[in-house]
Amino acid sequence: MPRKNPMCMAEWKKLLVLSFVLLPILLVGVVALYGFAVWGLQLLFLGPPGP
Amino acid sequence: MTETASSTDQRAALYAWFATLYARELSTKQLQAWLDGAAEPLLSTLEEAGFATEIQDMRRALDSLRVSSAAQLDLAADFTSSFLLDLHSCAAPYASCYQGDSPQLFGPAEKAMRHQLNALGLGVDSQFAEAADHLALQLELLSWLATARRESEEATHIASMLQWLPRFVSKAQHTPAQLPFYPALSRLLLQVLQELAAEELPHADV
Amino acid sequence: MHSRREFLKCLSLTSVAALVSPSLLLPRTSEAQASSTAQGTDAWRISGSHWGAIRARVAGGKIVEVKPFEYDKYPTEMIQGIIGLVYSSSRIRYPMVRLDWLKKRHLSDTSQRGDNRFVRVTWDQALDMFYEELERVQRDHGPWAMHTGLVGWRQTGQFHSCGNHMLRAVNMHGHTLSTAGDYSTGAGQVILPYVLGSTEVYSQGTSWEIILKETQTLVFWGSDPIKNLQVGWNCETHEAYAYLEQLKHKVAKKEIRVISIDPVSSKTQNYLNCEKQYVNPLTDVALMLGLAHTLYSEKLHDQKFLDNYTLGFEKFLPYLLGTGADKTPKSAEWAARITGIDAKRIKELARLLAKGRTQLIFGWAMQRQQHGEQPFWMGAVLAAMLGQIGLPGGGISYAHHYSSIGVPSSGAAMPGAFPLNLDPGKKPKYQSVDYRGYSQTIPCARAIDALLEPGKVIDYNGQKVKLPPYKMAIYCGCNQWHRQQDKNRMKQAFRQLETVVAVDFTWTATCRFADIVLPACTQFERNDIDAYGSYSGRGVIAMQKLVDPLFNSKTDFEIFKGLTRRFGRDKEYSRGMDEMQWLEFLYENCRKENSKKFPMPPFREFWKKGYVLFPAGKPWVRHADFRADAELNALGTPSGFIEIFSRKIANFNYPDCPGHPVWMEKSERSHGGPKSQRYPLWLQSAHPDKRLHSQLCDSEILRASYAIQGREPLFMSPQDARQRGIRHGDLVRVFNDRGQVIAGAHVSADYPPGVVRLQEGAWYAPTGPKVGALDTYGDPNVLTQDIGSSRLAQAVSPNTCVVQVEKFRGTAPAVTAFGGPQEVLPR
Amino acid sequence: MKKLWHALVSLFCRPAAKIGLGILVTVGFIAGVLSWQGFTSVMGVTNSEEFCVGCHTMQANLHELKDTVHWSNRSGVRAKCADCHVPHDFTDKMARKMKASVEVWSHITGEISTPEKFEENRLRLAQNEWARFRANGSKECRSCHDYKSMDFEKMRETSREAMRGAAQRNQSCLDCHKGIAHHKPATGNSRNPAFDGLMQAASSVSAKEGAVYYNVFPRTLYLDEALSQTAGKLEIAAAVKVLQEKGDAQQVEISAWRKSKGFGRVWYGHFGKNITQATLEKNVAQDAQRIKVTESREDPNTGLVWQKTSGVFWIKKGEVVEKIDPLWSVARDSYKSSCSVCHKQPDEAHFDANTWPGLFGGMVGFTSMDKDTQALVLKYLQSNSSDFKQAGH
Repeated sequence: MPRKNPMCMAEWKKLLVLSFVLLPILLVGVVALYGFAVWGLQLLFLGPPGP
Repeated sequence: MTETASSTDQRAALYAWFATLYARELSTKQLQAWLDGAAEPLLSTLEEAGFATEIQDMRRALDSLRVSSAAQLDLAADFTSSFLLDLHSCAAPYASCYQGDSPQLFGPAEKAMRHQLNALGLGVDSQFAEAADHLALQLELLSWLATARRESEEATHIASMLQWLPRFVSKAQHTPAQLPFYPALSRLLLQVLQELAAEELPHADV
Repeated sequence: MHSRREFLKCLSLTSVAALVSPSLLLPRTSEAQASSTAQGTDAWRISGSHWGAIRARVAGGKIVEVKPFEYDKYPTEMIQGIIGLVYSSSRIRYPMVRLDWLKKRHLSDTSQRGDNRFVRVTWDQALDMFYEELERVQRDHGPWAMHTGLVGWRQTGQFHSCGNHMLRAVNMHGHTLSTAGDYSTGAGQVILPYVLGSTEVYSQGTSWEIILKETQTLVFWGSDPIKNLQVGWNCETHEAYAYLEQLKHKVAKKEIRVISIDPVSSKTQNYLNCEKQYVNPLTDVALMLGLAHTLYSEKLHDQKFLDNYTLGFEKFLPYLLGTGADKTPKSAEWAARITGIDAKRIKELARLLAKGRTQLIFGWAMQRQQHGEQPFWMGAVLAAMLGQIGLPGGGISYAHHYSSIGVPSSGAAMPGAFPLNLDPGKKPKYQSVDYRGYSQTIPCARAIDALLEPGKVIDYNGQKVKLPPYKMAIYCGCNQWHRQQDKNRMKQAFRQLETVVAVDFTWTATCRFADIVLPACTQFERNDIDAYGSYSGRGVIAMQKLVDPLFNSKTDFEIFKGLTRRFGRDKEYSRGMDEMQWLEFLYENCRKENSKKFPMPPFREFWKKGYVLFPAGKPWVRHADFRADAELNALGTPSGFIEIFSRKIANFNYPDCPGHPVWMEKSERSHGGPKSQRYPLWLQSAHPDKRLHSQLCDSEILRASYAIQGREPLFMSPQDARQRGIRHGDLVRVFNDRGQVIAGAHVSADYPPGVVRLQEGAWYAPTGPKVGALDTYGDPNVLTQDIGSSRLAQAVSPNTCVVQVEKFRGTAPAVTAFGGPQEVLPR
Repeated sequence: MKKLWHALVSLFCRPAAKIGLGILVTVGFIAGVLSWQGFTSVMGVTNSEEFCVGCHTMQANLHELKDTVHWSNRSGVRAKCADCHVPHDFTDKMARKMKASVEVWSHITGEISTPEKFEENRLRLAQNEWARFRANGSKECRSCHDYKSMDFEKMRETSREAMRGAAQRNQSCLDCHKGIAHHKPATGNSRNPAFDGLMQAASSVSAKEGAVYYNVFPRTLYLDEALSQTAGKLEIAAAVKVLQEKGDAQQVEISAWRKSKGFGRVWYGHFGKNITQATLEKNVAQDAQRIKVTESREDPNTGLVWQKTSGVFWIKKGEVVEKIDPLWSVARDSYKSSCSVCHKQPDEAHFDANTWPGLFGGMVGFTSMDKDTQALVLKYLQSNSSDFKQAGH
């Protein structure tokens, strides 16, 4: 049984944080931003979505 | 088969025969059968059984229809003026019309009849848009009871019919009908039912 | 006897079996059950009628109880006739065709009509024949030969309104002969537009609230609201009774003076316990002239009003004062001789009218007589001389006895009806408009003249009308054999008709005189919606079907859809919608129109609840706007002002209707008038108390409460009865040169000597088809005369009628009214 | 702050030393799948009926829906809130979801928290949705109801032609079918909608000088070009001759007849016929400078003296049309449908022009025509009465 490498542990932690915390937040954030952007554009330039 | 027919089946057939005559006008085909003598055996039997006056009247009507150019229409007009107009001018064939002081259609008798049919698991042909206390339906019920060998119910129902039938029959004698066919038929029906009521109903000979 | 009892044993089963149809009883299949379960629910449902809104309990598929709708505080007992109406033994149960017509079609022996035998046919056969006749008449003759009986008081319900169905369907096939006017207000609705600029007879009147507050003297002139407000054109609310109750209290406390000018003590007079002023029958114009003369000679008239708001008083004055051609002043003394009222009393009355605020309320009976235009015109002149037209609680009204007029309008829109006209852009199958020189429209009351005097040219309201001898007549929910005068003349006329079609739910005389009879269901066997309150616009009411159509009857919608199917127009006719879709459509349109002011729930919610009510409207004064500014709010008369003298009418040069109101002797009149030597009693045929015209006459429950020995009551004075040896409850024969009826004597002190009453709407019940046959029930129209009111309106004149009465001796023939067709002659 | 930035940079940028690339990618993939799954679930939940009516303000709307065919029908296909109210495309859907923040806000502030408040706002809210449907051609409806898949033959006769026309024009469903899933808001305008088309037509008419035009709706007459001094009212369907146009105003000449009795305020189109054209204010009617009287004649039917008059006035531009027929066709339809509810309506030519007001006035109370339609119908009847028709009655 090889001893657990603290470095390894840290990397794993980071990986999990990145994958399961930041990524979803980012995903929601980006989509929300996109949504707001489109809405804003609709308000200003595009008008309500067409067919 | 005729030889072995039970008297209950015979009664059932006789009720059904009356019911047919009260339900609707005779069609051209039916009338032709009558004119061709299909009813003759039955009429002769009834004549011999003592209903001679009535049978003679019916025969007289048939004879005059034989020479009529529009026999079916003439008889149909008689049917209409005998049964299809209203209480005052014809013999309305509903038990309700002979109950109470100011008789109306769909009276208590109609309700009772509907209950009875429901209880027996029977319904009325939807083509026959009539009140349940119509004479033809009462006769159909007798026929069904006879076939089902329910003699006591049959007897009870005959007794209840005999409470209003005499008044119906006497009205039927004074309708504007031109031929004696329907007035005679009504007298015949009354007498037959009275006979059956007078005699204890024969038991099924099975 | 042994053999009789043993008869069954001898029966051959096969001989019977051959003559037997399949049984009518089936094991309870889903089909047979469907109807019984649908009807098996026990429920309270809401519906409406001319007699008010009702709640009806349906149990076991039958209507078992009817009570008034909660909102109706003054319900009429007539709603108790509703169950009897649905289950009446006079119901038409099947489509039927007259035997001789069935054999020979339009070449049948028409003298047998009304006394012939019918044959039951299927709906398909009946509608085929109906359609074939439409084709034949349009093809062989043209539109002038097709008469569609104008509909009056059909059953209520905006969608199933039977006249609309008949006219839409028949006019989809081809053009027809039209009629103008009606039987109730024929003279009034023609004369008043010339005088007051509106028909008035169907107009909203000054609100009762204002009358109660402002009026000091209230005159009911030949008007009986307590009796007549029981019924309404749409679903009646009976709201006006609340005001009449207040009026009664005010009379008792002497806060208002109410005078009933009437030959008889009316129900209203008895209810209010008010003053009564007797007047000889048919002499109202003379009384008005006497009053006018007094007003003028005593300077009690309002000259300023006459100058500012009226035209032609100066042309009327010579006639009134006797300085004109006839040299007869129409003084109180002159009037006294005609009216049977003391001259002193006439003068008193005139002074009373001129003192304080006076509201005149006229009924319609006065104009249902020869020269019926005159009393309504002279009434307006009298009111103009009093100068109170347009003031709160003053002036004149012609309709406060009708459909709760005087209850303020809510202002809400009411639901529309099934379209009577073809849809825009659609043309009838037969487009011919060739009337062969005959008039396209004739005054309705002259419909019988057209058959008896074909091609005759008559005067009518400034026009010449050429009467067409039409060949086919269609009556739908319309009892022509009740409303038309002089039945024996009519009998003669009907023989000219080749084909008569009648659509109704009960065996009216019109059905008995028809060739094709189609059974419609009653309004209680279909779903509909109606206006609640014709004038008050109180709400919209659901008419929920109580029971399915009985026997072979159908809704008018289904009947005429079936007819239009025969020429491929049924989809256009129904717009592809069924009953409920139509109701939703009519309701939602109404909802849309009301959306701004009167929010209504969506259809389904409404249907579940059964009604929508709107808030009360604001009290209102008739003609107030005209009085405020006669120039901007001009009346609809030719000049815009009240026309005491009408040049337009004067220019017609009608001897029986000159340019201003005049008193004219009648062709017959009691109390010393023409023909009174031979027939001394005036017969008034007033609206019945416990019927709506002929509707509900077949209700046995209601009839039991007023009939005498099963006959229509003849109301008469104790003096006249005594003179003739008649006692209350006796059978009497009422007769004149035109006919004879049997009635039951109802002797009452409410009637003065020389006056008798048979209520109109009594079913026609002749002993046979012969012209002149005795009527066994008491239909006054056997005795009334069929003459036009004048060349102007050509309206009915039933109240110009004198009769003699005697005790009926011998065996009275049985009543033939309430039944189907029958043969009475021995064969 | 800087530390956080550094941490983030190191988190993202420093390569993994110990974990294999495969594992990284796998974990990343799994995370991606889970996140996407989570995202769509959330989308699904926020699209569900339960979520929509979670705020009680929407309860009533759902209740209204339940009464309609979109909730229950014989085929069992049900439209849920989101089917109609949320765009189905990703981009538009996301934009819509973000817009919902306004709804969250209004829920928090309780803007439509009671049924009464909701009713106050119903029209505004409906208009938002109507605008959206107008713009996208009712795209959401058409994901179920496609013109291409419609069998016009199976439709009701009356719907058929309307739907065919709509399909040809590729029309937006909501143009006609408003208020099909929820109650339709009360529109503030109870004017007969048939007038709208006429008004629109009038607004685009460029009048020729000297030609005759017809007024489509009751209008104010002015004395001056600036349209500041009122002279009276120009009645519906009245004929005017346009003299000139200046800016927003038109100068018109009215030629008519008036009665000599009274102040002569009411002007009529024909001698002796009570068909009103204009009503003037008292001082204007009496102003001999403005009003020219050219002829006087006695009316044989009343004995009143009528005067032929003319006057020049100003009206606002864009209120008249070239032909009277469209007005008459509106009137004819109204007459035929409203006056046949109780009886068959008489022929137009059955009475003369001066008899019609009396009859019409006596019966119009039974109809639900608004005032302007009444005026138009009466004028139509008078103008097509026996006085103007040669053929008999």
